[in-house]
Amino acid sequence: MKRVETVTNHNIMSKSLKLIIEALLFASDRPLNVREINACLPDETGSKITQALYELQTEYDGLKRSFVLREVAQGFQLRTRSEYAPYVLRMLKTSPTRLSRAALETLAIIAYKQPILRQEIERLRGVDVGGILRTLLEKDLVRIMGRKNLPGRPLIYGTTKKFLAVFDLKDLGSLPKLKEIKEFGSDEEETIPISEEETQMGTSEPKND
Amino acid sequence: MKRVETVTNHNIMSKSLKLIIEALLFASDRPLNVREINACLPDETGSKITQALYELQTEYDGLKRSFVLREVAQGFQLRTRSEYAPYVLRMLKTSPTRLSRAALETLAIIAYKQPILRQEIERLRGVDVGGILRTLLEKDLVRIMGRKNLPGRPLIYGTTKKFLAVFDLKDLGSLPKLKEIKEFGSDEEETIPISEEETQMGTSEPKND
Amino acid sequence: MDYEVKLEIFEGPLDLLLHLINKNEVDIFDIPIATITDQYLGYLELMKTFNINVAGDFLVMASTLIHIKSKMLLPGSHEDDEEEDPRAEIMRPLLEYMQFKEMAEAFSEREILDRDVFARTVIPYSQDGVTGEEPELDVSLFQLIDAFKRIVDQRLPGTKLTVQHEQWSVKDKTELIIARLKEKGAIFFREIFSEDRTVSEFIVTFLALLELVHMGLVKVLQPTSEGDIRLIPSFDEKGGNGNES
Repeated sequence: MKRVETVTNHNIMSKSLKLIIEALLFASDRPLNVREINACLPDETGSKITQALYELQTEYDGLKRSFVLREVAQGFQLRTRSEYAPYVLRMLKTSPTRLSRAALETLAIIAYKQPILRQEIERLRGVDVGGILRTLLEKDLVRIMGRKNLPGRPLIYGTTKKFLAVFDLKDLGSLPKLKEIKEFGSDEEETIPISEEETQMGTSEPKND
Repeated sequence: MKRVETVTNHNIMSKSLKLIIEALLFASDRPLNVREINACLPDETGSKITQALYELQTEYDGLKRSFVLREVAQGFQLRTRSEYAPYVLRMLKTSPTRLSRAALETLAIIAYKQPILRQEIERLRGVDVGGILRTLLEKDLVRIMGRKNLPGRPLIYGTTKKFLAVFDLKDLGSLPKLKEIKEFGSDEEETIPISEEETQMGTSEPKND
Repeated sequence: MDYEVKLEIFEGPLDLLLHLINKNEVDIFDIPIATITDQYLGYLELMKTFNINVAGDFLVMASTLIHIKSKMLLPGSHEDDEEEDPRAEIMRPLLEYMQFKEMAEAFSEREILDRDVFARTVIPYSQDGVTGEEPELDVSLFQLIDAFKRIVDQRLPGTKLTVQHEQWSVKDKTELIIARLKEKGAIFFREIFSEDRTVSEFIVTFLALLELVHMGLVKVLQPTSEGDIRLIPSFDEKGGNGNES
């Protein structure tokens, strides 16, 4: 809690702007971007909205609430902090989002190599990916982008907006950088960390080693 | 029974208890009552949960946020304050609309079988599709392509440009062929539990961007 | 050769190869091809012993390995700078595969929606203008109409449903329902009819409710199929009609 002092007109305005934006985020079940928020607040400018969003972000962090404001899928979304996941899962009585290791690997290939053909994915993974592709399409993590002008007109795959939202990514540009192949040494163990936490959380991904 | 815990301990407990409850209320799509919250926190007592709920209520009022904790018939629910309703309604009006399963099935038939007559759609779906067709026409996903030279000059249906945009398709040729869909096969290992949320957000909802 | 192969289900030949390389703690840039090939084939044998169907992909890799191994045995072929190391044929795909495996790990460590973090799951308002085709209701329109019929039968037994001169407009009744919801937060379905005296008034009240449901301002809940239908404001009960200051 910092300043309260002089309540200038500007302060009142920006305070209410923040609260209006908070209300919008609060009432939305999907990330909202600045343009969408602006559509609800035609008298405001995009930059003022952006500023208010970042202020809200700082504010929630400062208030140490159970939720935070994340920038995902080119928009903003309120989300619970991860430490509350066990309780929320109990409340929702659902199993958490789960993807098998194979599905995650396939997704990673598509994310980095999109637009990509199925045969390229299969070359990289060394196995058939039909079933996995279907799962990813069904879960709306992967989409068909079109067809390639090749014999048989094969389908081209890419990731969806939901992929960004699910994996807490602002946009495709914020995907972690792919390591240069040269950088790979023999110290395998260090380059592929396995999270302990995940094992505790009971995710279904089988580890192979 | 009087409180046995020391005050400090109690304070720490109730602070984190409050935040857990906040996370539960935040992530729930319906009011939660004390019993339901208690089911997620079996180590707590009902009266401590009730107390935490009222403390949260006071806290939000004090913080003057855009949302409040309301006690409604079925329990407690986080809601935006009424003064933000006009903005929220504006936002919700521009939200992507969901398509029902029936509408989606009908749309799929039209997409794949176009040009198609209503009676053919009804033969495939086994039910009257008048209402759904109207919805799809209103949503500009389906259009009337003309009339068939048959007794009664029945209308011929097909999909629109907007259909392509909504489903992120470059052209109709980009629709996966039925044969290709079959080729995806079903991978036994890939039957991943899907959370409720995802079922809602999943493929049955067209993206509008 | 003394080695132990855990009978695991590998995702594919690359997955198995990578496992063998890690297990033997060898350099991926200098794979002891004979050892790895033997172990690879040993694993396939084991799979066969356990009657596990060996996918074609595994067999293709087996022949690739054998081919590389034989090339390596040719004198001078891997010493010669002019010629590429035969092992490059598997090294490149292995490196690429490792890259994506690592990324997959990185993905799985992120704060995944609906696993680690949760967003609001707001009950969506029904927005489309005309149709009742996709109502976001917890109760079907039929159930609602049925309940309405029951109340009419109960309250006005034997009355014919004839429409008389209308004293009440739908707008009046809409405001009344909103006022009640504001006051009480949630009310029973039958309560909204408690002051209705005539069939037409009933109908107007009912139409008002349908209107409110349609606008997404009221949510209809029926906890059990026998239970009383309840109405709750689907927005803040202090507002609801959305045009207060």
